[in-house]
Amino acid sequence: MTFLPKPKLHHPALPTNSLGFTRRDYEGAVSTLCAGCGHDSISAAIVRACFNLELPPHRIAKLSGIGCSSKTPTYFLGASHGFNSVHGRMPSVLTGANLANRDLIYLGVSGDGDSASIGIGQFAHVMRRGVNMTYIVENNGVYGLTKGQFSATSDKGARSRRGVVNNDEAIDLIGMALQLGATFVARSFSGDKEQLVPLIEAALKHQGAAFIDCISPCVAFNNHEGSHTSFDYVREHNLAVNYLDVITGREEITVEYAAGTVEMVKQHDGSLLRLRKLANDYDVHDRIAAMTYLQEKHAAGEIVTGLLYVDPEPEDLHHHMNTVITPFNELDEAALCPGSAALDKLNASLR
Amino acid sequence: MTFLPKPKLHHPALPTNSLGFTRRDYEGAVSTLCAGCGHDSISAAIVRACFNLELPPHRIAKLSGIGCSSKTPTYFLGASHGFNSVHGRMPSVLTGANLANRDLIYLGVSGDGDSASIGIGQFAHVMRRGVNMTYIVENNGVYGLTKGQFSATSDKGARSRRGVVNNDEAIDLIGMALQLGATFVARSFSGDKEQLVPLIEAALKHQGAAFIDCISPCVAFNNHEGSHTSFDYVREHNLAVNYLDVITGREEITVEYAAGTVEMVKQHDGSLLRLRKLANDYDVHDRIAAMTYLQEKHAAGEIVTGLLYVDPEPEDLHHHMNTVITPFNELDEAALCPGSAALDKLNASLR
Amino acid sequence: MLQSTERVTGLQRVNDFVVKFANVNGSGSASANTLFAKSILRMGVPITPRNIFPSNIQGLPTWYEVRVSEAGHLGARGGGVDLMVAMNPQTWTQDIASIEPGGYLFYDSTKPMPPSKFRDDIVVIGVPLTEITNKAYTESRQRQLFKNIVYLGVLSALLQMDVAEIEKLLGEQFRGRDKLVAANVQALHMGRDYALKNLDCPIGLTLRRASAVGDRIFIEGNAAAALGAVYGGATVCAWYPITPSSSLAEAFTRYCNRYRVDPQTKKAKFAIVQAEDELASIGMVIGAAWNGARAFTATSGPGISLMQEFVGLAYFAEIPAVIFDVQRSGPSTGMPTRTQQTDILSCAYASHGDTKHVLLFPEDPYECFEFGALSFDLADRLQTPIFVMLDLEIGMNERLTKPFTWDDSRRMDRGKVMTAEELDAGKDFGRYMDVDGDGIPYRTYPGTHPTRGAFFTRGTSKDRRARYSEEGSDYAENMLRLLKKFETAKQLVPRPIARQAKQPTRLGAIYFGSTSPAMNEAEEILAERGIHLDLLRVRGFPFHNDVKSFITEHDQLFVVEQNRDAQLRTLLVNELEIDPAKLTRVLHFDGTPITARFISDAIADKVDSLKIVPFRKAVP
Amino acid sequence: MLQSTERVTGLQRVNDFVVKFANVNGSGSASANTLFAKSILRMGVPITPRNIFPSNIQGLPTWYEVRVSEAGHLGARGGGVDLMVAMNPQTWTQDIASIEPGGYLFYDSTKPMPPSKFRDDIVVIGVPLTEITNKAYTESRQRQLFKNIVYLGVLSALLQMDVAEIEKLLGEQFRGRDKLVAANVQALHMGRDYALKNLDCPIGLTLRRASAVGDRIFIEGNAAAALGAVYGGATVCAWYPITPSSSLAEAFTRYCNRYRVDPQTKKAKFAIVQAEDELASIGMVIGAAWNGARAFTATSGPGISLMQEFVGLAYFAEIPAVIFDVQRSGPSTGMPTRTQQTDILSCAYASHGDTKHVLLFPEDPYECFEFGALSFDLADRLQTPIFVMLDLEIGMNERLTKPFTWDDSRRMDRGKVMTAEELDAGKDFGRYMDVDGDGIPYRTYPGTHPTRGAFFTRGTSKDRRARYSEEGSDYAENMLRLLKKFETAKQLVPRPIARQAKQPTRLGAIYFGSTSPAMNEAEEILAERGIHLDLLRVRGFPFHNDVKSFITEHDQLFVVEQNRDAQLRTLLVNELEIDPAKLTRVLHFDGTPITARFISDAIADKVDSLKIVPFRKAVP
Ligand SMILES: Cc1ncc(C[n+]2csc(CCOP(=O)(O)OP(=O)(O)O)c2C)c(N)n1
Ligand SMILES: Cc1ncc(C[n+]2csc(CCOP(=O)(O)OP(=O)(O)O)c2C)c(N)n1
Ligand code: SF4
Ligand code: SF4
Ligand SMILES: [Mg+2]
Ligand SMILES: [Mg+2]
Repeated sequence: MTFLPKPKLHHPALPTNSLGFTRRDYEGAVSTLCAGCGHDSISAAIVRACFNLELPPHRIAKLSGIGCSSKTPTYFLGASHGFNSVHGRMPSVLTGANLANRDLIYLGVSGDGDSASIGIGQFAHVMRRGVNMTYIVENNGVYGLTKGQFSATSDKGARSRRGVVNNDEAIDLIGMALQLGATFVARSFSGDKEQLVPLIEAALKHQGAAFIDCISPCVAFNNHEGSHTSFDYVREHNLAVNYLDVITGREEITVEYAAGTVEMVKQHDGSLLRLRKLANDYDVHDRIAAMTYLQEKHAAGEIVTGLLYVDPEPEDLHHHMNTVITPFNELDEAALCPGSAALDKLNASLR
Repeated sequence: MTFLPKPKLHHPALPTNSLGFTRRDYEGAVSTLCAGCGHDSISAAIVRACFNLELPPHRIAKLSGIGCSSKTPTYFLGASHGFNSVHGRMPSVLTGANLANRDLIYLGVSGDGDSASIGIGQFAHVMRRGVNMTYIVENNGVYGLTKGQFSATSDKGARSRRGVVNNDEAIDLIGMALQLGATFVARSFSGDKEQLVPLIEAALKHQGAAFIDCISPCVAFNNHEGSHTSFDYVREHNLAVNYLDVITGREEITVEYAAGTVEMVKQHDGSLLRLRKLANDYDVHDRIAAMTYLQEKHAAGEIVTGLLYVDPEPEDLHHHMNTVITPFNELDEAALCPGSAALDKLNASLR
Repeated sequence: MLQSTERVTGLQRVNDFVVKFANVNGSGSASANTLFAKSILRMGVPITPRNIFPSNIQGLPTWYEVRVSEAGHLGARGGGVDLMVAMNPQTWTQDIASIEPGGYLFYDSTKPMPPSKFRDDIVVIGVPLTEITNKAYTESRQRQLFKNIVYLGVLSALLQMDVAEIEKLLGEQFRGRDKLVAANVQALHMGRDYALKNLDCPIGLTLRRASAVGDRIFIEGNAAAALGAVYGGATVCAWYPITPSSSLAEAFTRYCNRYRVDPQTKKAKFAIVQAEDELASIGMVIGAAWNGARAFTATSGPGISLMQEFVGLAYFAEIPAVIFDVQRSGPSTGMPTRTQQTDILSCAYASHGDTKHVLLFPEDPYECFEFGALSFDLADRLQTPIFVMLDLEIGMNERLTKPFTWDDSRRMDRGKVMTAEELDAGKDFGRYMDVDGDGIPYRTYPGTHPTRGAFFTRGTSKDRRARYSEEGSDYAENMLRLLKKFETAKQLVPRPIARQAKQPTRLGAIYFGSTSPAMNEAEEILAERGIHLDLLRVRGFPFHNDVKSFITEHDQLFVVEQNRDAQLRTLLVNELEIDPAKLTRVLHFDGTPITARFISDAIADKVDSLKIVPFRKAVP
Repeated sequence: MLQSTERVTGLQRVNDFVVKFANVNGSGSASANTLFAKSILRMGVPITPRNIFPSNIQGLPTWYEVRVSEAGHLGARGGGVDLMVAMNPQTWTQDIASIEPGGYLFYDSTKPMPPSKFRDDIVVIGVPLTEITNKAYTESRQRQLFKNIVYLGVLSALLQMDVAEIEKLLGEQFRGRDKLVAANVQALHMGRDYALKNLDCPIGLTLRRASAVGDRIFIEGNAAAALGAVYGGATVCAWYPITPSSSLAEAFTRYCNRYRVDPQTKKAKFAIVQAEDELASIGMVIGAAWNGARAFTATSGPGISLMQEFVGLAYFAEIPAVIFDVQRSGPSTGMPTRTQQTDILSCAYASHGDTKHVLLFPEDPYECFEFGALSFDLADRLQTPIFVMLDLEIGMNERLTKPFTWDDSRRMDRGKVMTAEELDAGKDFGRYMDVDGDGIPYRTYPGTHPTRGAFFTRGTSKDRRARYSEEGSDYAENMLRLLKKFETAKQLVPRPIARQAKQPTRLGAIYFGSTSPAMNEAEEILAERGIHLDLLRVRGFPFHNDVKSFITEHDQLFVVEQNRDAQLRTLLVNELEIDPAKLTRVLHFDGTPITARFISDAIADKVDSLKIVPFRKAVP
């Protein structure tokens, strides 16, 4: 199937930002994800954040791995270059891109399988290098694109649609990022625009390694719980043929809750998430405290959301390497080639 | 070069354990590491621990990746099967081996490059799976075998022999292991037999994922500091030819210090390590507290040593999978093959 | 009523036509379509279904093509479809275009389409499916679900299907869920009754009970291969999800839960690990095999790429490992839901350095089962990785195939494993010594003996007793022994299968794997056109000597493959020292399954061109 | 005194012999040995040194072999050594054994060896080195260090070397460290004086000033390649340490610090990342190249295996990437410190799926520099990965080579990059369209234009405008265009270099890379034996048409390679459609560098055997 970007009719009504762009100019091709997929909500939040920040779309480079989540860069920022790389290795591609041109804004989009399973190694190293980027994991706790296997962020003890039980410790990417030296670490929920959009804006402005773990319910494969008390033809049908034959689109799940409070979020399958939004007086500058807090709440069965830690003066990879301000891809022979004279001198020293 | 295991002359003098083995029976081929390499001290400690525990050498399987550290399994337990696999991927090989025969004792030996750089992904996943093993990282903060490049455990700001500076956050494998659910987590120093041997014994007895991060000074490549105030022909010589031309063996570094105290250890290059040995009243059963303590001491420039955390009732991978007690490699056709009758029934169901 | 822009007399065919369903992914059509296919089988008429699906979960177009062929042709026929069941407005235009002249279009006429939307050379059948279901059901999800059954009911009338068979199948499929059975049967008749009342049934395409199916079974290759692994004694499966191989590991899980749980203790005689990636899955397989368990992984192209280093280690350390490669279009992430035979080279010569690996090429689910089990004996016997080369076409489509058979007296061949007894008896053990002259050394399992037979496993840098050595002579000696072992493998892999043309010919064709049914049909078509071909189906690599002699016995051969670079031909030329001029490429590589029409046309063309062009140049 | 078990008249040779040093790793011998080699060069006599070292850091045996050849033969000679400097008791026996009859043995006679330890057909020279140094120095580390300089002093007398040259070199090596210079000069003369006093100097092997070196320079291939990358405009280097490639990335670091730091701002016009592994290093290279920087990685076999998936992505997404593969013995972890040409296939067909990649084969440091720079132009022009195939032999040994040259008017060829201006001018942009008919599409750098020229990069599943597509026709069209692009590459890679035999012949030899010097010498040896060979040195893949014609013009060709499986021959047969019977394998694969003697003997044998065996079978 070939998908053309949807025509961008410039609604006179639509508000424009100072660059003269409407929100439409930050959108991409029509999404081919399941109706109600949390990932689409995140794409929408990215569109909004970029619009609000008045970023020139073409100055953003969007990179991803492989997965439903990694497909999303096609569905936002149509005027930006995008790179759908290989599974679990987006961080290295983004690092290289960042080195080649320090002037663009780098947005990495990945999934929990892409980043926590196959990709945990590159995830760890891109964080410790302090690459200037916004790295978003669209975390649904499953492998969506390959039909519902566990990812490394799936809860221990969880049961998949196929009845398989997960016995491995769940990886909390937030804890990892904090330990590995990321300078901006946050968590949010796909349906919480009020919280997510500002976080993405802040991450995009952060001049270092910014990581957002965004919980994003999967319509198709998170619905294994016996949530429907009444007899449901569709569920029974799917169970009987023992594969996902009918997937009915759902409403995206949205939440709104105040800072410092805990919200119970019902997922499509009826399962509950206990989201705790950080209080306003939470100290975002203490890395160790953040880790402890995170662990304690986790032990209490709560998922902390909000900005957990930020270093106001991050140093990025270019800073460490003390590179020239001109993007490498603009340097010419004069700047790069030592020339024949230097070569003759070198030859002489090799005799 | 071909190396034959050194002849095991049974000194009548040598004490034997209840199995009738002397310590010699737990040794391996002659080490080809640099004289004074911390790794050799660790090999000696392994030999001692196995002797003390009276383990039948052939019931131990030793696996490693690639590196000087990963070479060491040749130098201990000559009567055990060993597997020098590929760089950074020993954990997966060990996991598979463990599944095939739950009755053997699995000892994984690796380096900081092998486990924290290329291998951090497999390291993370083997810990979260709770594979029943003793996993020792011989941590020297460099790539020994490839001549002194940084590993992911090198301190930020460190300067290599080639004058390259490390700008990446150091990975603390202990912190990782704690976060990833390892059920036995300890750190020690190659030269501290009093501490190391009992730790290895405890790890070998632990019926889950046991991890020991063992600091192990590298004679050859840790000597970049301007430690020698007096003029040193050899150092000057090496600097001048700008590669490691002369490596002079050193004495292994040994330390002895009391629980609850801090010891300054001078490395071959004169650089200092601040080792803090856990106090006897330290609570080894609180994972979160352990992480916090570790982080705080690290912030204070101290390296905590000792047993940081242990789960007295670990559940290992076989437990999770509820596998039969017979090792898989002993199951025969009768146990494994459903036979023709079952097949006919199946055929019938497929028409 | 039969609605049509012009008077068209539709195709008249009995038990020999192609029906294609155009649906939307995740709309519930899959099981309805399977019912359609299976019920025809129950009528004794062979069919072959094919899923054409996107790399997506819900909402994108998906097709289900069913070839009905009493003659028993199981390959894709090629050309247009005879009956298009167009349930997806998104793809309307291309679906209409794909109908054979005189073919039939069946669509949901709730909102009737304007004549302009049709073709004047097809027969159009409209049924207001939405209207019908909306009347019958209130809940939207039920409407979506049962609509599929309703159109199945309509088809049963149009094609004169035995509705009793469909009802029986519904009963089997939803056994124990009577409420669901009843509801489905009701929906089925809703459609059937509507058709019988409002359309003149049957149309020109009809089904007639036959007995052409015999005792054959209907199953996917992936499931068959998984079953083979169960029968072959595999205990450890380490895998990483990837289309189109995931269903192999998942089927292994199902079968193990059925056959491998100890009835008393309820404990598992298997371990299945979903690894973190393919480097880990192959690593686990190697570790388990090194330790004496039968282990395998299932993957596809990208996984094969990631496994290269470990495969080189296994080759050199001589560790039995079984790898099921369910091939898809490559390279890179490729087209995950398209079929190809495109990993031949990357498997045969997997890893840097000098390596050669054993490959098996099953043609259908039956051989997937057979080779699935055999691969573990070969791996143990040869102490080397064995690649079982499936592809999406065999792996993920249900296929009519011979019933599986098993000889209960068969024993696992664990190969040359030295036991504690033999060691005690003083048998000399050197891990990499060629004691028997077949290039295959002896191994010991870890933990075998307190003082003897232990060795240290390394990639290389070792001597015949597995001691550390960097001596050139040790290295070269070992490399040559490995070649000898590969020579031994020739006799152990499944022999090729030859099929003589009806009359003597100097032309031959070589093919393998999922190309089989299309090739067989093409051979018949070509024979009718007066082009006679001897056929050779390659089933294993290294090539058995029969392959070489078959090539020598013919003047010109066509190598039929589903890839761009003629990868099998490369192996033939390189390993058998064949003059490439003798081997003409016939290549199909757009990701769709190769068809009889494609092969016969391609070969016919080349036969003509060969007449004029000197052999040396006779390559596309 | 010359001590010897019997009266032996030693070999008499001037400027033409082989000296071998047997040392212990990390004992400080390396720089002494280099001084020995360089000072001979300074005398105008060509030499070629070779390190034979273990995969270990300290304490294991290591050898340094120096071939002195005024005639200019730079390949390994093969056979025994003429003078053995035996400084390592560990390897005494094998060192003694490796001396040519009539050859010389020089050892530390502090504890004199019993006659039984020698051979009666060699000349033994004993010098109490330890005694001498222990007398002169107190500190053990100094004793160890200067012992090497002392034996160098002895050699200077024995071989009649110009000691002034050695002193000059010491001055250069330790410039600014006068104390060190003085100490070394002193040690040098300690040994020299001892020899002049106690031994009758010179021995039969002597050096005489000549002018056979010319303006050639002395450098390692890895350093030369790194310099090429600097001149080629590479700004991003992502690597992972692995022997024997590490010194390439490390040399790049040194040269960048010298040539690429902005004098004003002190800021770096380069970024070098030591990645966490090879998957990451190639990923970074691809990301950087996608974004318009010139990027490369350096690795060896195991890294090549790990990069397979990413290389497939780069092939399909058409991203310029340069990969220096410094080959070592494989597969698996292989023998890291041994040389081979054994990654040809795994690079040429890297990745699963249908792929073909461009390879360059430098023969020496000069071409390492030249191809090192060229590779970046090729990568940008062809928008595909370029493999520069070095090996340990060229990469890690200092080699006499033509001085590097650079044309300052030369400009980087950035290939087809569409600019903002062109886009504004309304030039139609479609990422994968074949506008110029050469199979090479246009690309844009990210961030080029506010509204035009942006595209989404994918492995596959795309159409010519880089839009998502799973259409078979789009896939096939793209695959065929990539083949066309590969066809274009033939004209761009370095042409092969042919060398005519002194008399017309129907025999030819094809070789590449580090085999060069040995092949050239072998050709002379064979000519003397009456076997005349035309030579063709392949320098790039895909093969230029000249390669095909060279093969067609000869009846029988020898393909000389340093691997077991005749990997280049496989490419020749497969890509040029050559009858394998025409190509006879000459294979050397024990990890040591191939020698003139090996090649000439192998070819001579085969020429004989060819006479009796019909061509079709003429393969080992
Ligand atoms: C090397 C490789 N292995 C496996 C796959 C198959 N694969 C594609 S996406 C995916 C998992 C995606 O999960 P996640 O990252 O969580 O994304 P989601 O679909 O859940 O958003 C896998 C295993 C692949 N494309 N490449
Ligand atoms: C795939 C691969 N890449 C690179 C190498 C080269 N290599 C061998 S050992 C090593 C690093 C070893 O460092 P560490 O694990 O810390 O061991 P140490 O030598 O310091 O004990 C590297 C990079 C390799 N063998 N395989
Ligand atoms: S499968 Fe799950 S993750 Fe993928 S698109 Fe559907 S809802 Fe989203
Ligand atoms: S290089 Fe370092 S790590 Fe390796 S053997 Fe020597 S001292 Fe030990
Ligand atoms: Mg996911
Ligand atoms: Mg290390």
